Amino acid sequence: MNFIELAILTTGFLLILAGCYCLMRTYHIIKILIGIEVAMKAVTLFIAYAAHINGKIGLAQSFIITIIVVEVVVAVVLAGISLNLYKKYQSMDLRNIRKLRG
Amino acid sequence: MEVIITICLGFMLVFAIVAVMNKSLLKSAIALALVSIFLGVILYLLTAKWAAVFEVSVCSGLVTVISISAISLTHEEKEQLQKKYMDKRRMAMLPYLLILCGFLLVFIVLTAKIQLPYDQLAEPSTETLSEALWDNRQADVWGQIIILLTGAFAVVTLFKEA
Amino acid sequence: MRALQYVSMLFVIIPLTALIVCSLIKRSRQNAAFYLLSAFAAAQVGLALYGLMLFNSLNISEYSFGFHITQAVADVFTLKPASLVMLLCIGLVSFTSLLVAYKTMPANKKLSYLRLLSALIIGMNGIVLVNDLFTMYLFIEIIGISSFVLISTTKTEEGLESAFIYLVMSSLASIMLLTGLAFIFMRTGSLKFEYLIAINNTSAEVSQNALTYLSYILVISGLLIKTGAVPFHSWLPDAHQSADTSVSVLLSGIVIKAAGVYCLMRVTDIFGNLYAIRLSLAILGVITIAVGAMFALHQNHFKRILAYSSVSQMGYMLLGISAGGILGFIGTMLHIFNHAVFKSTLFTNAAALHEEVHTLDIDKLGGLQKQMPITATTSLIAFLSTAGIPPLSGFWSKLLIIIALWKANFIGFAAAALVLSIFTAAYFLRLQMNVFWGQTPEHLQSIKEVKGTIRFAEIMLTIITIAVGLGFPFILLFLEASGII
Amino acid sequence: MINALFDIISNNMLLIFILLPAFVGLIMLFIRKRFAIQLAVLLLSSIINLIAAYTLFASESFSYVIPFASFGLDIVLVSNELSSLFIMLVAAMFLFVCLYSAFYLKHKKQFSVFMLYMYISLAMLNGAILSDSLGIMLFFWEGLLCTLLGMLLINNTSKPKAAIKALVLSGTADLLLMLGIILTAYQAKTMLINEITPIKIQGFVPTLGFFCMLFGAIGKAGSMPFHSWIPEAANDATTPFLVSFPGALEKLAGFYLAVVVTTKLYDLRPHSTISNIVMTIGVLSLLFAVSMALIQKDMKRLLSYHAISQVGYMVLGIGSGLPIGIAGAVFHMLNNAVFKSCLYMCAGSIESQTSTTDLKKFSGVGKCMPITSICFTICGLAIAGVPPFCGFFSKELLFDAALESNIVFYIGALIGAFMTAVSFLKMGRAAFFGKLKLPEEKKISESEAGMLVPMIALSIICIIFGVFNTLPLDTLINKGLMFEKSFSGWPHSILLVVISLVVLCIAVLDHLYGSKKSGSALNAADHIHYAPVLKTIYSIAERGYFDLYNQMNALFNVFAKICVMFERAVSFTYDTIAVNAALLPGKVMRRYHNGSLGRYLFAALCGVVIIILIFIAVLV
Repeated sequence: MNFIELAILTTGFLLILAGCYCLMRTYHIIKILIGIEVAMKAVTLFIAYAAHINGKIGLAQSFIITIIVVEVVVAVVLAGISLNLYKKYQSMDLRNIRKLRG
Repeated sequence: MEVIITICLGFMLVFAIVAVMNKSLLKSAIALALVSIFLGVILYLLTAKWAAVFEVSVCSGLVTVISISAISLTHEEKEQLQKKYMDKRRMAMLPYLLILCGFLLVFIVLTAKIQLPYDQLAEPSTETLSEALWDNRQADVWGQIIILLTGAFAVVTLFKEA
Repeated sequence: MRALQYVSMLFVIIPLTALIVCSLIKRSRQNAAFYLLSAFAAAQVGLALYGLMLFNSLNISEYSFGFHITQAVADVFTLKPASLVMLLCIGLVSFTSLLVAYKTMPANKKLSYLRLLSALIIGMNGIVLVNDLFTMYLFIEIIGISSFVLISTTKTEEGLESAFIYLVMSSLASIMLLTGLAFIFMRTGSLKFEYLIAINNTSAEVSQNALTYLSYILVISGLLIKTGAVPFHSWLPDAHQSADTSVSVLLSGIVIKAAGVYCLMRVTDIFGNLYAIRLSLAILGVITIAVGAMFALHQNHFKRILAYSSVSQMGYMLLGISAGGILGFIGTMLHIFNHAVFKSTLFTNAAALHEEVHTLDIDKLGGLQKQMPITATTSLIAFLSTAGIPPLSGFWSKLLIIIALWKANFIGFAAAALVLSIFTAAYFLRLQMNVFWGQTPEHLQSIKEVKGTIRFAEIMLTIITIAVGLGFPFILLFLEASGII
Repeated sequence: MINALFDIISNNMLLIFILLPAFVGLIMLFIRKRFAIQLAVLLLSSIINLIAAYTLFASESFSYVIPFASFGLDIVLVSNELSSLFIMLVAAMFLFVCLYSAFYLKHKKQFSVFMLYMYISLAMLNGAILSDSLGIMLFFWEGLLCTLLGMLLINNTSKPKAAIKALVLSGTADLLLMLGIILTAYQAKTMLINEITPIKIQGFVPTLGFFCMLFGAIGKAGSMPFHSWIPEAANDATTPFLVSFPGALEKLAGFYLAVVVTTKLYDLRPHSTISNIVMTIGVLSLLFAVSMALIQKDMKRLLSYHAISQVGYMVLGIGSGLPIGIAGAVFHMLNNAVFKSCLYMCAGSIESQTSTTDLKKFSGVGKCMPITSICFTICGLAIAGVPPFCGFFSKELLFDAALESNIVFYIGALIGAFMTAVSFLKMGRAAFFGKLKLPEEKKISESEAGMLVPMIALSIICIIFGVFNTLPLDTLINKGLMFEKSFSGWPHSILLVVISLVVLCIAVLDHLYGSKKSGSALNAADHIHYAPVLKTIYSIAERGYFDLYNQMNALFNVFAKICVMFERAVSFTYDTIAVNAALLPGKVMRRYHNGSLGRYLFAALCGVVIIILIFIAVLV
């Protein structure tokens, strides 16, 4: 494995780690969106580099564009849900939003 | 080229940490946009030019707009914010964790001699984006249209008053 | 062949038409859209049955098709007998959900419900028809997004919270899935099913790469989140409990299976039925059965018990997949169908209780056997079927799964599956006793049996449960003839 | 034309036993409020069933295969000597119990539903007996469980305690059976009973398989420790249910399987350890149930404990592994089906008149209900083992077998016989003889003829099977079990007969002494009591010194108390320990689900780690 491969692999996994860590530790709803986005960047990076290795760049671009579209829609839905939650609770704190237990 | 990619990767990581750890949500959102932009640069260098355009415009643009508008619509008192969420404190371990995991990963990869899984199975193709998307991946186009429509319904449903 | 072409295209066109009609129709006309969508769902059931018969007479194992606008367009969908079974379940459960929603959905939410339901049906139809891993991911996302919004349609606090948890969990699933796909794509340069199967069959030794295995693990974990297997299940009970009952019917009846179990089945097949994958699915399957049932024993909310029961039943499907082979495949498919039927029945009962008694807390219910005989009886039959008591349909699929496990040399797992079915009986007995048997409290004396579409749905599904159980030999023979076995 | 029709019928004959009852059951559901038609359909179908069963018994053995799915799940129905024998016994018993139930439930609301369940049970029973494949047998077996649950639930949904207990216990027994079938099929490499050569019981797997199958079988028949729903059902369920299920049909089904297990599937050697264990279970079950019966005050409950205790005798016989023991067990099973259902019928007959079966609330109805009391006397004598009634002969065979195995079992069986006799003397005298006492002031008379006919018929059978015991033993049982030696006629060992008779006499004396002491039944012995010399002795005796009866009584009381404690312990295990053990993990895990998103994500990541570990374990 050459240097650039190693760099991309490591950075990608560290980005995913950072994203998941953010999801697990934060109490703020919008921070969750940011965590998801950070991890998704790593995924995009992986796919682009995969295509760079095997030469299917056209295919990879169609994948990436689709992923971006999905990301945007997920972001919109998340924003919508969090706005509704804010209306109910007057707060963006996840610690308040724990009605479902057991 | 490799140098520029490496530098961009470094910036991505740094801004990702900023985005995750910063106590101000606004700065977080902007750092996220910067991560996207550096990713766009890398995509451009990897000859995925259309993907780079989308990444820069949609991800660093539209998603930032969405998150910032969500932040501004739901704003809370600033001092309260830091006290309440303690993001910086709760995330303080992150840089050390990342450094540790980074070394661990490099160590494992180098000692176990892990290769990227590439078997020379696929022949390099000259298939362009439009051919790939429109001819061979018609189902993806259907899917994108539907997912956008679903997103539109979601907006109608979720943002409608009462 | 021509007939099959039209039938297969209709599976895409019908829900698409529904989506367009629902997005254009006026609010004052929403009942018309309701009837149209019900007709479409019923038509899908009919078409799936007709398709099975066509496969039977044509004697082929699969049929690829696409919408050839120009000559260059490739076939992007593949119809198989197994996907027809799934399409049948989708049609049936959607029809039930519509029947329930007709009563339970508030009038001002009906239109959104219809729109999102048609998007959901497209997603599910797509997922069983696609022949490419990436397209599969895309349709999983469609299912996911429409489900989040459907759960939060009623905008209760619980609904929003559970939709949020579901969204975050399935984002994690997407991240895992896509990372896995990226490495598979890196290796093969294509994500088409047939191509991947061919590669895994011809070059087994090249796949001895840590990252390839990692990619398999990530893809499977992502799909397990969608399935709701323990310990990936945390979102499932919340979502099932707090959604409107018509949405719970969909989620429990079909969504977790289309987006989870069915995809896992395809993916395991594509990855060459590795022993490691099968073993991990088997272990998680047993854990899922046990933990799901133990959680279910402690719940006090009618729908939450059903949700944990779904978790527990997913374990059986995972065991069926892990058994592999034709027997495990049939067992899993049949269990998917049976579970779709009896879990829809139970959720329909929940809707009936909610309509009449306005509470689903089982401590506040009791002794409703006399007041609601149809609901009580259908619930009892569905429960017996879930517990796997013959001659109801649930028995056969469980039996097949256990035999398959036995033949696959997973003897310990077979025994565990058998023993753990006691728990199923335990929590359902508790439910049945607390809700329907026993003394009727004072305030419930005046309760009446539910009427209209919900009653119709209960009876229809119960008849299917009994009929499938009794006619099982013929179904198996028919499946054998149509080339699934 | 007629020949062709006949061919079709005889070719598909075995299906008739399954389809006809199921069909008739559905018909019964739709005839309402026309008792004449209901009765006609009922009689016609049971008699057709009986005739068909007799034809089967008289003809050669043959099999019938319905091709099914290809995983060894073909429906294979076999009529051989054993299965046709049991089919016939079931058909005969069904005729009687159905007739009785029809009259008992006449004009009641639950008639049609009850009959539906009865007929479906018959279909399932026939299917279970006829099927040659263990898997298919299990299917019918579980179907029987469903109808059992249904019958216990009829118009009693507000207090379904017995139903749930039955479901749990029978379900556990069936689970054991399922496990046993899997283990058996694993060893024999086939599911077909006829293809299995008896497996030697050596090593862990065969032993486990044998015990699982045997427990599954006798659990269905209501043996210990799967018994406790039967007394519960005596309180909750209708009498026709008791007559037909614990009384007759379930015993037949369970014992058919027990015979198959011990003779066809496994090679149970006489005098082996396994045989001794099984016999011990039999004796314990017998002693336990009979001493519980001794202290019961309700007729139906008392009979229910006897229903359990008689299973102990049968297990004793089966477990001996000797031909004489197995023949005796099957004979006793047959006898038991006859006299136990007749006794239940008598209890039901009294209940229909006095609307109670509690012995504290009524007594001395014998004068008003002479036929019932005669039937009860005959069957009571039969169950107590008085010659020349049928129970005597079967018990002698069992005693023979027990003595040949080990004298301890023989003594246990004798004690059981003694207590049976005592409890029946008590019940019979208290219920039928003596002064008339009723819970409320009304005139009672004999029950209607329809209920009496089956009772009389069964009592006559009791006598016939005793006096002409070649008929059941040689013609039926020896043909069915294919034994060459004949066990019919007067018992060959006079010594054993004398011992049994002595035991019976002691029982009678004990009873007389006891009833005199308590003064409840007879006061004729008062003058002896107050005679000048004896008075002192009695007064000492009354204080309880050197009183054998008192000592014995105390001993029995202690034993009965131990049994009660054991019963409580069993219930406690079922109701508390098992439940709490099952509930505890859930209680702990519930705390994890507290709405914290981070925790959920962490759990999911742990799941990924688990999968990675499994992969590493497999691949490295």
